[in-house]
Amino acid sequence: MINAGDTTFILICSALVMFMTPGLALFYGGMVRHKNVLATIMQSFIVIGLVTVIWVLWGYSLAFGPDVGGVVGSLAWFGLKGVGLSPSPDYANTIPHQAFMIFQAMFAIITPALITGAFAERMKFSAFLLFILLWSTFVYSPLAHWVWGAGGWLGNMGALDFAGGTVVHISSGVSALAAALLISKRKGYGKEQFIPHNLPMTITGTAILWFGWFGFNAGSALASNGLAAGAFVTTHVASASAALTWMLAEWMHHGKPTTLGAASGAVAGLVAVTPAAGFVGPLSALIIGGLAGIICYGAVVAKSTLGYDDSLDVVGIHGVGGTWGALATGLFASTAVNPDGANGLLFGNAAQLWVQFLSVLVTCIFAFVMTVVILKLLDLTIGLRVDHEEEVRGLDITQHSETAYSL
Amino acid sequence: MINAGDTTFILICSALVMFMTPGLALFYGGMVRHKNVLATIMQSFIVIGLVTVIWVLWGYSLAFGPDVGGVVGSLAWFGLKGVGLSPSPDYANTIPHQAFMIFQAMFAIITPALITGAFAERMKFSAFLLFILLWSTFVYSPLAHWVWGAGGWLGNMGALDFAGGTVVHISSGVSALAAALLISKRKGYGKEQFIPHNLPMTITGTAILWFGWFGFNAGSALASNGLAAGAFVTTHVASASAALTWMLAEWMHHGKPTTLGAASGAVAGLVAVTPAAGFVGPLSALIIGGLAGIICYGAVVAKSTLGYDDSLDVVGIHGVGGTWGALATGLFASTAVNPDGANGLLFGNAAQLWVQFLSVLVTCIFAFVMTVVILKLLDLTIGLRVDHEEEVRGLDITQHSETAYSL
Amino acid sequence: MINAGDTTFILICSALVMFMTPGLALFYGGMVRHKNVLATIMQSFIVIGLVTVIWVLWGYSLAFGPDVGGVVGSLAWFGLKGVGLSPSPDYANTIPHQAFMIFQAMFAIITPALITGAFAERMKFSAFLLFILLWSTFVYSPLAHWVWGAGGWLGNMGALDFAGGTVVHISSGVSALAAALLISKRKGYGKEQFIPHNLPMTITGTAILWFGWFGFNAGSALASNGLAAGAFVTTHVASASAALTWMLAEWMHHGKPTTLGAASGAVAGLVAVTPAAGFVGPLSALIIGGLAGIICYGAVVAKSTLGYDDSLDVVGIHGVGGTWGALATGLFASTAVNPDGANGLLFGNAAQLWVQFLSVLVTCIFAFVMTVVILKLLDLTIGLRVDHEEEVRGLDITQHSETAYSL
Amino acid sequence: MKKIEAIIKPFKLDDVKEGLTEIGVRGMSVSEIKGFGRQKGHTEIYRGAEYTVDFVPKLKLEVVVGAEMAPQVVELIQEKAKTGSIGDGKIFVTSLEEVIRIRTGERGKEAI
Amino acid sequence: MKKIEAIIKPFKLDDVKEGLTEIGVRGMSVSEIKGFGRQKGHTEIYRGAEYTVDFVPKLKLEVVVGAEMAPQVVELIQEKAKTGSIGDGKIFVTSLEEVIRIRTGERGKEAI
Amino acid sequence: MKKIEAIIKPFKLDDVKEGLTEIGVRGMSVSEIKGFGRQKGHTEIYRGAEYTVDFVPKLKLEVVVGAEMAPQVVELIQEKAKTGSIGDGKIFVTSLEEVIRIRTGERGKEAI
Ligand SMILES: Nc1ncnc2c1ncn2[C@@H]1O[C@H](COP(=O)(O)OP(=O)(O)O)[C@@H](O)[C@H]1O
Ligand SMILES: Nc1ncnc2c1ncn2[C@@H]1O[C@H](COP(=O)(O)OP(=O)(O)O)[C@@H](O)[C@H]1O
Ligand SMILES: Nc1ncnc2c1ncn2[C@@H]1O[C@H](COP(=O)(O)OP(=O)(O)O)[C@@H](O)[C@H]1O
Repeated sequence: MINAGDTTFILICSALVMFMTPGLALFYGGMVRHKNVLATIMQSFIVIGLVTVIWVLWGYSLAFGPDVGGVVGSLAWFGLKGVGLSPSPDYANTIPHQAFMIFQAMFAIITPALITGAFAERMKFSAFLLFILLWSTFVYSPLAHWVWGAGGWLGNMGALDFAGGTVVHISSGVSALAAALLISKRKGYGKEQFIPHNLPMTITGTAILWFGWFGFNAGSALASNGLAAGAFVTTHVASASAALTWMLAEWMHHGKPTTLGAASGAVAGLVAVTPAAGFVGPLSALIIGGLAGIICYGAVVAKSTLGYDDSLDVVGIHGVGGTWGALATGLFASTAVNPDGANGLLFGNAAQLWVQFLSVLVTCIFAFVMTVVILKLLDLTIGLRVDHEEEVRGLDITQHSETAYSL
Repeated sequence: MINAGDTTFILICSALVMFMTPGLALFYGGMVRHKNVLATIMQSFIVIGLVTVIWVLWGYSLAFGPDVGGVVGSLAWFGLKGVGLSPSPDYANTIPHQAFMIFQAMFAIITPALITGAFAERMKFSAFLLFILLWSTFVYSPLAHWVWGAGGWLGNMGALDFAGGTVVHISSGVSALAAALLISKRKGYGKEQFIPHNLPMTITGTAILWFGWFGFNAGSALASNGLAAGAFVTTHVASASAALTWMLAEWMHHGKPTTLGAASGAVAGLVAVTPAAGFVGPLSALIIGGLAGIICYGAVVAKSTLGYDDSLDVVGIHGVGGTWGALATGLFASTAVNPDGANGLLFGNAAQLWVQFLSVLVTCIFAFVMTVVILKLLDLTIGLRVDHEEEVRGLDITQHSETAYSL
Repeated sequence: MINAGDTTFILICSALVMFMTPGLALFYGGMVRHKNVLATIMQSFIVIGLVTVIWVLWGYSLAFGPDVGGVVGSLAWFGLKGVGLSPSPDYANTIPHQAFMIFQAMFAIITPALITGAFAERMKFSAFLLFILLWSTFVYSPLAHWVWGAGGWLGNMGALDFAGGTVVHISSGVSALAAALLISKRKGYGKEQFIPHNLPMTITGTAILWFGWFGFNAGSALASNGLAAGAFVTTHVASASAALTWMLAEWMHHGKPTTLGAASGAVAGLVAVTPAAGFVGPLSALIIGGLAGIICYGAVVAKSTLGYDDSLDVVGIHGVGGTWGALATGLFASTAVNPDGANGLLFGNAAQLWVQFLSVLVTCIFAFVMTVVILKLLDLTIGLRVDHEEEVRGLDITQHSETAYSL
Repeated sequence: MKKIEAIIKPFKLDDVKEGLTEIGVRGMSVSEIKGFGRQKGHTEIYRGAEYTVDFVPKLKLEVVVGAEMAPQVVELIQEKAKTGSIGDGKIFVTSLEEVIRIRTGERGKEAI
Repeated sequence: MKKIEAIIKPFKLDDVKEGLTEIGVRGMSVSEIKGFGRQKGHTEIYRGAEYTVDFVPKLKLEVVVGAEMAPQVVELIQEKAKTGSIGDGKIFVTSLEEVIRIRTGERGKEAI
Repeated sequence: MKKIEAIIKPFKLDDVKEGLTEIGVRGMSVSEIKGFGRQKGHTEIYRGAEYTVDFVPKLKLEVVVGAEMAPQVVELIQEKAKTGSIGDGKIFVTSLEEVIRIRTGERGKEAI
């Protein structure tokens, strides 16, 4: 039976999660050089259009449709066939099925958008569109099915992922690594200075992400109840604490607390708490976030040593942060918080940590391999990268015939 | 009886729709030259103030007050007399009457704000304020009554307009045409280059519009139920699909996919689906949006040929898009989606298309004529336009004694 | 018993209020010179992190924990001990206790952030962090307890403060005055021109504040009902009317209506209606807001005469506006609107105005004295202010080693 | 070789540019400057405080041409940039010792 | 006629401008430049990576005056723009062949 | 004393700067300009309308050096800024009458 309170909750949360992707566009857009800001924003913005169409046609069906051997959904729900306005028996049975579908759509949208930070400032727009099309179909949908789909094998295995630590963050972070390695460095990387062109834009994006993330995590309770409130609180607390620790780590390391550091920390905290949100208490969230700020800062700093050019640190924040979060869920999860969850290592259940570890491992391998395959394919056919001349003049003019600012 | 879930829904949706007008301010503000950005933003921002006061005093009463011959509401509710905190018998009876009133207020605000795009960069601020005052009172309120007011004749005629295709978009689009023709072109139009001064601002505005539009369309279900979920989904799908098709049309036509094109398409899709949102299914929305992207792109390109200076394409997007949406409702509407609706041509009911056509026609004529009258009146009395010297120096300094940026 | 509709309402309102603080960051950030924009944004942004941690650990307990003599909460709820997912007996008993806690957290965050406008462009970041830590603990928490805490003495005295006129606005406004006086003027104040570097940023911030304020005021009904709808409406109406009157006052006084004036007016209206929102009707709100626009404009203009450098007019808008609002509540409050409230002077109950006056007085004295003590302490130990050279080069580079724009 | 610097009103750039191209000038450089002079600036109002901004945005044109062509260029700019109202700007002429085209290393006239 | 170019610290503009007006200079042009020299720049930190930005923002003042007035102007700028610390800037003097006021076509001294 | 103005492609600044420092140039000033010349601009598209933007962003380098050093500096800039494709820019040389260091009042060579 449809509950008005729950339906309101999921619809508004869907709107909030939708708003995150333009937020991401600003978060990323502010960090690139001004000649690439529109192209960077566009890579997030157009994903909303493209993935929505994919999702309605086949993506949702592959992810949540009738299970096929635990690995993927069937195409029975192609074009949302049978996905109506009354609740689904399998998912969130107090809200219209389409409400659940559109809430999930917003997750399917932002995940590939996250990857774009890795190959910012150098990818060909046409190749980019095809990449998203293939990645969404062959990486996101199956993965979502494994973890959240009725009958999905990772879910059945007992892996805990409240709002998408593996499906969203690890998958995008690992794919980002693959992409950064394959598409190689930006021209002048390490020699020229890549200074963010508009940090207030990045902070604005961060604020929108934080705001939307409440819908992302609390909404994943799929009903408006204590669990939702708990997830809301842990989300906020982890983000706050990570913003502080990243800033402090940088302060100690470089002698200055930066605004971008605080913003990056906030996002790292949100990433880390995502899988844990509904399974841990506020104090655990404080610790998960606090450590996320430090771990992700370390990962971002390590990048320069490792020498790949992950332009906007998708690996360091989403890959590493998501992994930490998934494992942390195996440490801090407590049935006292969520009876439908499980206990983590700290509450006497070492097995859970092992399950979490497996789900991370599986996700990493699957996402990495698939992304390599897709990108190789595109590289050999149409080519991934703009030519040097275009890269120097910037993607805004060469890919889109636009300039961002005429001040 | 007041339902907490429905009340939450309408209040939050009201907040979302309110947020759309500043979003519009950014959408428009980014497209003008930097010397006019504040004036452009102000024209949307101050409308929130002005129309709210009008609405509370007489606007709401004229639109939704006790019916007078089907054409207008009486002044019985002047100053919200009798508009209290318990549900109204006539409108949305599970939420406080004031919740319905304020939700409608947000529609009354954004509609005239939409028109400002047509005369951007050249209208006198004083004349602008009077225009809004008169237009809101003599065009918006009656029109809203005809379609949504208890006893309104267009509503009684059976015209379907779920969230304001005629009342909001056609009325503003047609008034925009009248305004563009009357106030004539900007100095240097066709000779100088009018390049948007800040496209990231425009994209940010687009994102806020999209975000708020969920409140606009889904909220128009006036309760949190399957219908609301359905409207939410069609809204998102149409916008996504239009963003893609506009971009593709431009890509084929000019060889480049632009960010502004994708954003414009998204808005066109939102406009087109507005009257249809609660009457059609997701796949119909996909088509309505997809065609909206192409039709509106065509309309915008046609402008240069037709030779009027509708600065920010209100006619091409809201006028044409709204008209397409109203007619599309007559094609794609289905009682299978909404039993309280009707079937469209494609579902065997040609009559509905005819009714839709009539409502469009009536709206066009009424809005056009009234706008011409109001503007002529103002032109003859205080004058509509700033002088050449002021136009060259820009409206920010000459109308508001401010400059937008000191970077 | 938990009500899904109410829970949705408070959670979404909490998200809205959280969003206000980054909104404030933009509102303030746009008004400073470009060399200080990041530092200004950071002062709001990092408060989200810092105060959240404080709140979870001891702040909430001090404010809402078991009453100790009416003046403060005990530390019994340290670390949210006993603050769970079921409703609290003392507060908002249809939503999870943690939902109430996090809603209140957002108030605790924005209040100190408001003060930052007073010492913008010259305060040392380290001193700033300590100031927030101490102010939040020793000023905000006790004050919140007095007014809203179960057993708080001001609340018991019958003072009406629906959403924080005294606790949030007067306390921050008065502390701002103390801070402006103690830290003294910016280098070049009165001689150089301090022109806002990015007004569109300020307008964007205003829009976010307005949007979030619906959560702030309507959410303070703590349930989704007629009262919430009423508070929502009065909030919007007061803001709209104040935006108009400030603009008109300026127009008459200086011959030009400014965008910043309209935005400042909107905020002043929101401030003034905050304590009254749930106790007055829409027309009273129209008057409260209308007068707020004029009074606050006067207060801001008066500043130059009084000669203190309250950089971004926290005193004139929040201090004066909050005071006007608290007294206005004593004038316009009506039990016809809210039976749990009281009647004001205009409804025959002069006593209420007296109580309001007392609560204002007490708040002013307490906040002023405490702030002076805290700042003196910091000044004598680590020093409050950056040195001249740093002030000239700007806080962004000297405090954070960042530059906002590389266009 | 002469270097002609002209300070003009921004909206006159197109006219001047066209004119110069017509008489065969193949290149120029333009930069934004703040001008102070007889033309007075404007007033700005923030939070009820008035500020007088006394500079006026102008464009500075730099054109390098052969000595023989200089007078014609000066005349053309003066004519095209003129509105007759205060603030039209100035033209400054200096003589250059050498001009080099970076691409080819050509010097003197050939370099222009 | 002389053209005096002065590169100064931005916050010194007002003092210099006042000074010049006092001694009767009626106009000048100002543009923003990036300066490289003995004065070193600053460090910026993004995502834990340090960048040294070695230019310093400066303002370039251009004042055209009659030859006889030049020394006085140079002296005044030097005095007003001076802080004594590295990075105060330079003054360059060149001679102009011609000056034209666009509005009137006046040439030479009358044009200034 | 000579003043060497070079108009170069923006991304060449670092190379040129390094080169100049190596040969002992201790300072320079850089400003952004819009260049018009043989190198053609680009097309922009807004709402289906095409605009041709015919200026190209360039950097203007100003280096003041002693007369004897000028040729070497010119040569170096020409070599470092060269890409061989249209739009590499120009170098202009003028002679300065005087140079003053504001901080010290030093004149001539000492001032550089
Ligand atoms: N002595 C000067 N030196 C350098 N630039 C000048 C001088 N006088 C005027 N200018 C420039 O010329 C512009 C126009 O001069 P102004 O006195 O305002 O009007 P007009 O050109 O009609 O005399 C000024 O804005 C300034 O940029
Ligand atoms: N040789 C030069 N040519 C052109 N501009 C120079 C030269 N040397 C210095 N400048 C300019 O003067 C500014 C100040 O010079 P700098 O060496 O830093 O300090 P000082 O002026 O005290 O010697 C520099 O930032 C640069 O803009
Ligand atoms: N006559 C000129 N006067 C001043 N600047 C010029 C002139 N000709 C060219 N320039 C500058 O030099 C730049 C490059 O010139 P261009 O003709 O495009 O290529 P090239 O330098 O290879 O001849 C132009 O963008 C412009 O800034």
